[in-house]
Amino acid sequence: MAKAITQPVERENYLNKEYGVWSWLLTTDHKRIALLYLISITFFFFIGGFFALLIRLELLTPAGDLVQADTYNKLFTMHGMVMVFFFLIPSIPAVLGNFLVPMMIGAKDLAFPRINLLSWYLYIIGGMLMLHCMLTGGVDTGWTFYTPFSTAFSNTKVVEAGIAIFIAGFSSILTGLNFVVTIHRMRAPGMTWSRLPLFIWAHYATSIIQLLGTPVIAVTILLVAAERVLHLGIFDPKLGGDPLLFQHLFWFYSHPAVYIMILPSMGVVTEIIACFSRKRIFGYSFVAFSSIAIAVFGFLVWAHHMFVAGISVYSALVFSFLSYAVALPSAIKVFNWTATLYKGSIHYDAPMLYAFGFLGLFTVGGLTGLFLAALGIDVHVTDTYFVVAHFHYIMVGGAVMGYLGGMHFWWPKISGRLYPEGWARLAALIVFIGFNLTFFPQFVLGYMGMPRRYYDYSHMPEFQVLNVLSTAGATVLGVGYLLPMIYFLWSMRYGKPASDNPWNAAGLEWKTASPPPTFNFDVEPVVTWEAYNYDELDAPHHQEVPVGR
Amino acid sequence: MAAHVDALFIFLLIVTGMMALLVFALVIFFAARFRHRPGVRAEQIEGSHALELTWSIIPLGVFMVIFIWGAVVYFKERTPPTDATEVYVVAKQWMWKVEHAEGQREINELHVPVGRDVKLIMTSQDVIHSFFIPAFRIKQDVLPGRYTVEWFRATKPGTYHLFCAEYCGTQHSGMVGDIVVMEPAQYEAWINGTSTGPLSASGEKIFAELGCSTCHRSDVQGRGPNLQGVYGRPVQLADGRTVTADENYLRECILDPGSKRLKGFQPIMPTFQGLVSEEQVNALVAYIKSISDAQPAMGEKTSAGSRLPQPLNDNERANAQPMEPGLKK
Amino acid sequence: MSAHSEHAKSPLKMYFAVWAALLAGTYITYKVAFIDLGPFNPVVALGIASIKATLVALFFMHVYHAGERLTKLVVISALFFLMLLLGLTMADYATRLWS
Amino acid sequence: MAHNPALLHHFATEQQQRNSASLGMWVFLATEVMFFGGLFCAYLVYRHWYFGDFAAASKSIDATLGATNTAVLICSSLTVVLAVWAAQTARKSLLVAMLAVTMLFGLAFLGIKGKEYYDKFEEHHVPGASFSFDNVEIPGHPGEYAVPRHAEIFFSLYFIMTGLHAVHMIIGLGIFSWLLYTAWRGRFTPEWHTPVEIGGLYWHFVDIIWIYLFPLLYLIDRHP
Repeated sequence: MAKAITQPVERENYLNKEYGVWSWLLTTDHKRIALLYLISITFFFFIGGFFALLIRLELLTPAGDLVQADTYNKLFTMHGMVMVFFFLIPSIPAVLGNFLVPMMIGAKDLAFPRINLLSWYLYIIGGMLMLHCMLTGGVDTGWTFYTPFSTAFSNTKVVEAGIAIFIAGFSSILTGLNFVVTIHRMRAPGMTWSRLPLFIWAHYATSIIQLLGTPVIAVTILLVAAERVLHLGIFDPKLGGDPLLFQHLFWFYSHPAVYIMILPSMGVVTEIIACFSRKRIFGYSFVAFSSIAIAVFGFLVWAHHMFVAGISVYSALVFSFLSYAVALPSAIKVFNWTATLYKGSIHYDAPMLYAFGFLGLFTVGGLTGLFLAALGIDVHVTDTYFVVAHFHYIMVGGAVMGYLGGMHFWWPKISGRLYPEGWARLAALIVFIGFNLTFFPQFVLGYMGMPRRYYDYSHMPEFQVLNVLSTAGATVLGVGYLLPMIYFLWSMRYGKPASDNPWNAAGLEWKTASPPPTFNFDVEPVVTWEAYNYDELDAPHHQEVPVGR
Repeated sequence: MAAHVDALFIFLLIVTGMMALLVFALVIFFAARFRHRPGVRAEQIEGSHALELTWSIIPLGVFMVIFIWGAVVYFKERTPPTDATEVYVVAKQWMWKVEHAEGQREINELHVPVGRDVKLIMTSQDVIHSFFIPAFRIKQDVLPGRYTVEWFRATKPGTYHLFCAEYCGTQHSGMVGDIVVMEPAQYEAWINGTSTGPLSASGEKIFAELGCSTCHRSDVQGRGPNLQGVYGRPVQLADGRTVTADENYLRECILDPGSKRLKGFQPIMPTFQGLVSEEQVNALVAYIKSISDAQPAMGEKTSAGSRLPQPLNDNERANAQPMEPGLKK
Repeated sequence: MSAHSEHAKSPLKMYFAVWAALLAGTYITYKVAFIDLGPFNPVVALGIASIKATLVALFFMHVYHAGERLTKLVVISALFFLMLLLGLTMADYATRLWS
Repeated sequence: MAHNPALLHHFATEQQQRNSASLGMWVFLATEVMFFGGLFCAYLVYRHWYFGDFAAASKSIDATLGATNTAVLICSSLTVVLAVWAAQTARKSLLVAMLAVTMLFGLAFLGIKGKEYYDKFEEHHVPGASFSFDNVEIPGHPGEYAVPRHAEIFFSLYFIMTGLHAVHMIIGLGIFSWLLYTAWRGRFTPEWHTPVEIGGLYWHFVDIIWIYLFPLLYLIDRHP
């Protein structure tokens, strides 16, 4: 359905306005910063993915034969840290959010462009420190940094990794701060809260979590570093300190952090489903408020990671109950997306395939969350491969599917070129199959009792068949992730030029040029229509009226 | 216990399976039925409050059933029967050290008889570990500096996996072992063949060696409280609070005497932090528990070959009331 | 013109009054700490601290005169999430059987 | 209204720019609340567990120095608010003077703090290998002695909480040096003095944190 156009003369846009390294490294243009983020998170994604492949290869056989125990421990630790802090958390907000939030609300830029650039530099400093840490020995505490192992027993580079995450956390806070202020202060005339695309609502909710959760893990990491370096004992059981206090503080951020990853992805999928069903989203206000509800309730459930850690039975009950409260808004979203398809006019372009994949995988991930929130079952399956499978269904099946769907959907806007549709559909299929092959067997492994973070399972060789399946799936998944990178790069040079609105989609970002000019709109747009006005767009004699051109 | 967990698990599989199938079927049906056809436009639907309420309230109801069921199972998992056989577990990088009340010590193995409730009283010497027996569907983190407890009742003889489920360093995946469940007669033979005297007896010896008995006298109220019958009772602390004298309380009183001192006693006890090993603390706790009368169903234990001391007679019981206020020396 | 034209009269008097109140609060906190009020010592100390903090926020940080509710909303939500962190964590510590 | 060179290109009006900056600072302060919130949470847990030891350790700190420092910070808050008023009403020399006085108060605070730290160092109350807190009686419980290990937790919290607060003070001094320079160059006008306002917000916030730290750390159980 994507329409290509031939343009003899290239207009001035954000990509060709200036050339040279400094025009990128000193840019304050949110679109260029988004591309800087795109390059850097892709780099970290493939580093994290490489670690994942090594982990899966090690688990092909029960014996620990590929790498040594310490190496394996570092591999899963750094896989987790890189993927969580340097890929998933910045992924959609810092790339697609950075690119689209100002355009979708009709602003020229984010409220604080220089702070936006600063947050990329902080990310890079944190990332370089992480890289240095990995190259000079790495860290083996698990991404969770549990004390007293991290403070008193691990002899790896805990402090360096902690500082790297601390700095990256600042970058995340500043991104969230920029979004909140931008969404409050920079909306174009007529862009009321009820006309905002749901992508914006999702990013607003995400920013709340980034702002209020991240500082807590920042100070927690500082406390771990202080205990390790300065011997200021806060969690030290030798002094009478409580290691569980660390877990409380850690999960106060790290549970909501899951919603930092999944909420923007939900926003992307909402846009895609609306566009490719040619419909207004079913229950707009319910979808919008469920984002906020997820952000708030997300802060009430953290101790469900600690049901067997030694917390009181009563508080376990409270946290289990509240965990079901946060499951509800997610369920409401799934039902509303499904209802949106009803009586639509559904197109099967690659972004929509990713959205379908998201729906399926997120549903499985969410429903297995019900198992984990049920206290009696959690005792058995926590810290096993059941949990590993569950959170990969949410973070990879959910967040990464949404991220890739969004990259395809907005690629014509970002690059001004069309990606090859056939290859893209193939890649979506490969990712979906590879993902399920990798992670579905892990649910079974988990219920059978295979603990996570084991590099050697020669004591229980009966687990091998499922592990082999999982490793095979990881290989397929790896191919599925390489493909888009290759054809996106290819399309930058050889792709057909994209029209301003190749999908005939609603939303202000499609009413400006592809790629957009530096200040997004030539004149400030005035919004006079509701979000997702596909009825008007598909009217027989609809003429696209450029606003802000 | 495994049966309870599995029943809930199967219920959840059915319920969530139905939810998932419903969503998948609808998505696939809509995607096929309403695929784009030239000339056919989508029908705009604003939403429906009735539908939103329906698909909020029905899942919420289902969630509450799951929550309550899960909570009930959890309560069972977390409440050891009072007459359970007690086994002390000390975790360290990277092994499990097990001490039976009868005095046997094992490493990375735990022998238990079939059909008897077994309560594990666990602590760690270094980092956090987690005692996980998949076949019994139980798991509990083992923390440094305090006790955590879990229990099970094996129903079928055999050998089962024991895993450490909380990442604990280099050889985390080597911290595995076996739970050997034996027929009662076999177990009897095993325990008698390897016994070195009950744990409480070695506790008694340590109690004497460390000089505890000079203040904590068993006949009269000494400078420290008489410990006969303390275990399992609510005791009043110097700061006015009342706590139950459970294993963790006894442990804290040995390692940290100042923090939860009994009402009516001077703060004169030195700390034993660093002077006694985890195993010695366990033995002391086992000894103090053995001189308490809060050990119901003693008969079952004796029949199982336990050599725990007999319950106190009435005369001793009269002396064993140290927790009342105003009994200052 | 300036957004502050609403304060037509000089706010100096108010600033000095708040300053005096803050200093008085500090003095009282310091003195009361040496009097035995039983369980009320921390209550009084934190109560005065909260009054002082509120005075600073309302008058020195101009929350009281903020033109829109948004500033108040930010303050209230920060305090709300802080209470969540403290409250739910303490819910665990207060109900642990062994303490 | 004449076009102000300070109006950035992506804002439509000065009002929008000013409101954005102020909202940005408020949102940042909300994150700061949570940052210190993690520390308050740790403090609350251990104070609940080890009240007597915390009281004894708290008593070893000089409360008079703490109270003096509170007064110093309150005075600095007054001078900040006067500086903002001076900027609003185009009183350049008053603005410069008030910013300078604020910085002097800030330095005085850090000086007193340094004296306190030095005392703690002399008394071996700095956690670590040379920490010692033996035979210190728990206030109100004669003959009872604080557990040194638990006192060590108190001093760990004391140093981290006051230390991070001092770091915030130092950052504040950095911001105020820039404000002072810019004010001296006469850049602030009644129409545009947003940096003074939001710098002031930051300074007041650091003051508020101290208003809580003072009773929590210095005055746990002082009465005889």
